[in-house]
Amino acid sequence: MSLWEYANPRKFIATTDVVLPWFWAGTIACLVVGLIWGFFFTPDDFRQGSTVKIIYLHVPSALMAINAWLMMLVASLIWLIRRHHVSALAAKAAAPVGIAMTLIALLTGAIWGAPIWGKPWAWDPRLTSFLWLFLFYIGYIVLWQALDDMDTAADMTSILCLVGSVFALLSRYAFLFWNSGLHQEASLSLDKETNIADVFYYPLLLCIAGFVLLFITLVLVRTRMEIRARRMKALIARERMV
Amino acid sequence: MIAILTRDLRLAIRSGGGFGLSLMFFLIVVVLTPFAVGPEPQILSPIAGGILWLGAMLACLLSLDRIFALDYEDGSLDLLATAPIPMEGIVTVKALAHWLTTGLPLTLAAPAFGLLLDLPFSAFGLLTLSLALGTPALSMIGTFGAALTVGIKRGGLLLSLLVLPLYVPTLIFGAEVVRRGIEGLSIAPALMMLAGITAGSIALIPFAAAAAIRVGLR
Amino acid sequence: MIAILTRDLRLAIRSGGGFGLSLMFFLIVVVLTPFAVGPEPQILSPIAGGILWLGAMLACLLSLDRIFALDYEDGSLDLLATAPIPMEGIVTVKALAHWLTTGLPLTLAAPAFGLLLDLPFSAFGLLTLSLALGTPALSMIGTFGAALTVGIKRGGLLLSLLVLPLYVPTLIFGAEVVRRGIEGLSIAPALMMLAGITAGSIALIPFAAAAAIRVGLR
Amino acid sequence: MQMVLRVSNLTCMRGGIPILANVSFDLHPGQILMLRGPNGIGKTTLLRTLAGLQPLHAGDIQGAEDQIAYAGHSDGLKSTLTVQENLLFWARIYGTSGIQAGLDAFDLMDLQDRKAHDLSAGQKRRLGLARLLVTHRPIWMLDEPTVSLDTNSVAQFATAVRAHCASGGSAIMATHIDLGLEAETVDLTPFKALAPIDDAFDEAFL
Amino acid sequence: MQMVLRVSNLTCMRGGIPILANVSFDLHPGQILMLRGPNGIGKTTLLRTLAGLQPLHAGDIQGAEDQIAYAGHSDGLKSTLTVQENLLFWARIYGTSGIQAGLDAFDLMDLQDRKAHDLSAGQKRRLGLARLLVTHRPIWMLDEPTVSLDTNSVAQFATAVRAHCASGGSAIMATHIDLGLEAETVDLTPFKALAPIDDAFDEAFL
Amino acid sequence: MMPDLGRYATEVISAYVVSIVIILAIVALTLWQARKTKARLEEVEKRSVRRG
Ligand code: HEM
Ligand SMILES: Nc1ncnc2c1ncn2[C@@H]1O[C@H](COP(=O)(O)OP(=O)(O)OP(=O)(O)O)[C@@H](O)[C@H]1O
Ligand SMILES: Nc1ncnc2c1ncn2[C@@H]1O[C@H](COP(=O)(O)OP(=O)(O)OP(=O)(O)O)[C@@H](O)[C@H]1O
Ligand SMILES: [Mg+2]
Ligand SMILES: [Mg+2]
Repeated sequence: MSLWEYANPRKFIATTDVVLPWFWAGTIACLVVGLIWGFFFTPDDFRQGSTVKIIYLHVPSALMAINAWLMMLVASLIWLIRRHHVSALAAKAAAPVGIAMTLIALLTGAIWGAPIWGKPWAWDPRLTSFLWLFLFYIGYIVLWQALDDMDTAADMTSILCLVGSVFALLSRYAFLFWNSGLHQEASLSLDKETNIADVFYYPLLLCIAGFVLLFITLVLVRTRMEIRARRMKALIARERMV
Repeated sequence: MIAILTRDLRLAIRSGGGFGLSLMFFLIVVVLTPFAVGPEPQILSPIAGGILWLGAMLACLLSLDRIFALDYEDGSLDLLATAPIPMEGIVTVKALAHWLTTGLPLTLAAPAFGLLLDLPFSAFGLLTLSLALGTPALSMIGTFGAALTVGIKRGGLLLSLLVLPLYVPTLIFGAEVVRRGIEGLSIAPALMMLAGITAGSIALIPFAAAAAIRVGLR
Repeated sequence: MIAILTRDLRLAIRSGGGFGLSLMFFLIVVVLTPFAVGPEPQILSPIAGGILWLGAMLACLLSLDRIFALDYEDGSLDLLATAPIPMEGIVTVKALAHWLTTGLPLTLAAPAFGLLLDLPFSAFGLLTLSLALGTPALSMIGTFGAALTVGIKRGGLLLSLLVLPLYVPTLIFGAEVVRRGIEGLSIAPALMMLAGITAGSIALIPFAAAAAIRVGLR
Repeated sequence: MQMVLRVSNLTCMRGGIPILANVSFDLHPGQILMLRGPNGIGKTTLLRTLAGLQPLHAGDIQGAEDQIAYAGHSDGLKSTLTVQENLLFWARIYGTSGIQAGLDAFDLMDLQDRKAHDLSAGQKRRLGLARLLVTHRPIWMLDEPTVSLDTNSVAQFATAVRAHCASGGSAIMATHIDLGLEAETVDLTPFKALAPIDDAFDEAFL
Repeated sequence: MQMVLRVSNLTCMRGGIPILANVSFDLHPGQILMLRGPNGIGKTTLLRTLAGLQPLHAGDIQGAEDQIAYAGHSDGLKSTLTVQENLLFWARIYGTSGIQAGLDAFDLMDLQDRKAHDLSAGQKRRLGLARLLVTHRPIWMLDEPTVSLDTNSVAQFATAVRAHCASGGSAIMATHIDLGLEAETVDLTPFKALAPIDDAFDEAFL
Repeated sequence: MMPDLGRYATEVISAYVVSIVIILAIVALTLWQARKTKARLEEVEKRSVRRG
């Protein structure tokens, strides 16, 4: 029995029916425990004061914003090569979750930056990359919506995702070239992993796990939704033909 | 292939302007900028190179949606798709025609516009060089965006949305060449990147764009 | 009349985005500016107001060519012209629909974009006020331009060319309000002029635009 | 209810030159008029002039004001709107209510919620014709109305025209096909404008 | 010179659902095939699939590669180019020379220097058909070719098709009108796709 | 109960509030859309079974 069998929509729905409750439970457990731990039971940083608590939201969401993109890239490739509908729909399902993560990373970063850098926004390469990512997610989602035919939309968005990934790397390099940036300097005490004390580290790990689980859960739910929407569209179309 | 090129150029000229129009748009952006930000040279001078690059990009952008839209609407694209010419070739030629009617005139005219915006004299050569290297990438990437949105009515704005993030690296390196040139810093890396982006887009994007068109015609 | 308004809004939304897209374009111009001119706040801050006005204008401009073009191509405009509604009314409603999908969202979102460009805090209110007063004129004048180019294929660039000079006064007074506000000068005259331009275009342009369309349909 | 449409000595222009000259006819309520003539004789030009979409060069049209529903080569459909939305829009423009008659006459009930984009050529045309019923205008001006219609739909169309005329309306049609309607025929070939006729001020330009 | 075009068990899709199923036929050199069927049955879809503009869902098409000249609902004319320029463009695309045959067959000599924009509907269509002759492709696929043509032009068209077939070409046509051509007819009505047939990988969607 | 957040209280709390609001929003949106789609699909399926 190969992995590809899960590319069958029925099989996919049946399987996720079983595992989804566990994912929900894991997500809620990790997030609640991690965030409460981080917010209430960690000490302040000696330089940044209590703002360091934002890290439990900022870093996990930043990680997931990028990982969502990678997942969409892989799913798009699978669609283009093997043409499994579930794969294309999973890519579609991941985009809104990814954009939410990007938004959290940007907003928490901005809130963090206000006291530390003295202003909410600076044209730092890392921040700019995320703004770029945000724009790209929007273009991707709008392109999905602008095309009526599902297969056409899947093809177009997959091509966009592939080409966009190449340009994402290019842009990242371009931003570094263009502006040396604030992000690194301002966070010296945290940026080197060796400097992250265990008191910060464990709740952070838990939060990262929580965000990963949250992402997976939401993508599964949304993929199921897209599958159903796709089937509904097919049924309605068929109905009309008779 | 040459047939498509000559036809596109002829169409561009017939429908009032062709080469002239993108130039005009460029001129207008350049003229409006002092109205918007104020006419003082100490404000204009440092941003001149950037504004010129921005204007070139926008002039490019404004003309993108017509690369395929007209051919799609009147059915020519269907017919071209069944003609004995690879779609990759069609896409490349279309991008070339677009560059000839926008990028090339902009590049040639840029020094004159630099004058209007108080661009430091030392930067004129660099501006032309960077535009010459960079605008082919703009046309090529734009053609890809136009191919993605072929068949979407009112796709103009969506097209800009898709294409602009892809324009970012070209814009950064292009403007950087001019800025670093003015400040006397080394410009070789930025120039190399610009050339690399252009070469890469010309080599790879035709395949992506051709695939997109085939999908869009269904 | 309301039928036309709701239809246009619905069409704008159906074809992916509607309100969102012009906003996106605005955002992108704002985002690209630092890439072009450099990220230093001391460069950005003084030009922020002007760039925001320029961006609003260009976002407006990009969506103009679709005001009548689509209706012309599919024959709706012929049919509307024979319908029991005065052409002046049609033109006004089209301009209104355009403003609702571009000018209004831009006005509401401008402060957020001001943040990105280091606009001085004191100027946020004035920016919104000047955009609220000025963007209706942009839509109205743009509709006139669109009416003039109805029936011209690939009219997009030509349209920009015709309209941009007409946009200059609005742009000057709009940007002037913000700049004077920052410098603490009196803003009343510029505001008055802006309001005057808007009132004047709303009162007079429908007639000119309607005449242009009737000619264009021949 | 409807006045007589009276066309006298009409000269129509296209591209700056007269195409048809001295066309005269009357259209009475209940009457159907078929315009015939080879390709390029000027049928479309004449209909557009009557509908007020083109200025007339000479002659006189009486009784056309706000009486005409025009249907040209293109159907004026918005491809992203559904059949129902398209029709409702025109109903609201003409200040009429009820699109049911239009849907029924051209068998569009089943397609109501389909986007115009997803219709076949013939289905689109049927939708374009259904618009006529929605306008409640007495004079229909139709430019090749049965293009891409199958025989069944052509019959539906003929029925609709007959019903329209029976209730006091009238219709002018340009077509190359025999529709089996009891109609008067005007062949436009003799009206072809030959040379600049009038000795007007701008004769040098004609 | 031309191979047989062999279509076997073809299923065509539009908008993601199968429209026609199990269509099979052969087209031999010299043969004319008329596709018939009511509006919306799928004639356009079938022709586009054969021309390679749409992917096929199931079945097999042999001998179509680089053999087909397709003429759809729209003519692919550039309205700012003249008749001659339009034709020359297609001649160069297909690497053939001489547009004279096309101009002659559809009586376009007099219109040669007219812009496509300034043609009447029927003249435009004639220009669209003349393009077929310019391609020198053996299989013509025509979607309602005689729309807006007058009787004279229809006869010209029939002559052109006969000549094409006499010299070893073949043609498939979708039309609602009887053109007086000696042709085989395929009625598509029985091939209408009805129910989900296949139990394929992505069954849930069908 | 409440930890002492010092002079950055507004920042930290607003960061948590904003993030939690966005998380809840995307979760709610997802669940709502999923439920709506499921209900509509069931309705369509019932209809098509009835019609055969
Ligand atoms: C003093 C303020 C800030 C500190 C200490 C800080 C700290 C961090 C840390 C430790 C990471 C993880 C780094 C890594 O995995 O390599 C990170 C990632 C990130 N931060 Fe910040 N940040 C700050 C402000 C901001 C602001 C203001 C923004 C945006 C508006 C922002 C956006 C990001 C992004 C986008 C990432 C993810 C980058 C990646 O993982 O490659 N940060 N930040
Ligand atoms: N600019 C121009 N100069 C000269 N002749 C023109 C110009 N524009 C159009 N014409 C001619 O005017 C005539 C107008 O034709 P019109 O479209 O009214 O014909 P029609 O009777 O509707 O034909 P069809 O049956 O083909 O639709 C055509 O012969 C056309 O070639
Ligand atoms: N997205 C869609 N969903 C369901 N049905 C669709 C969709 N798009 C098209 N169709 C249907 O597919 C069929 C395809 O029609 P096609 O254009 O091939 O017909 P045709 O035989 O050429 O008709 P005509 O004679 O009117 O030109 C039509 O019945 C149309 O309504
Ligand atoms: Mg005609
Ligand atoms: Mg058809």
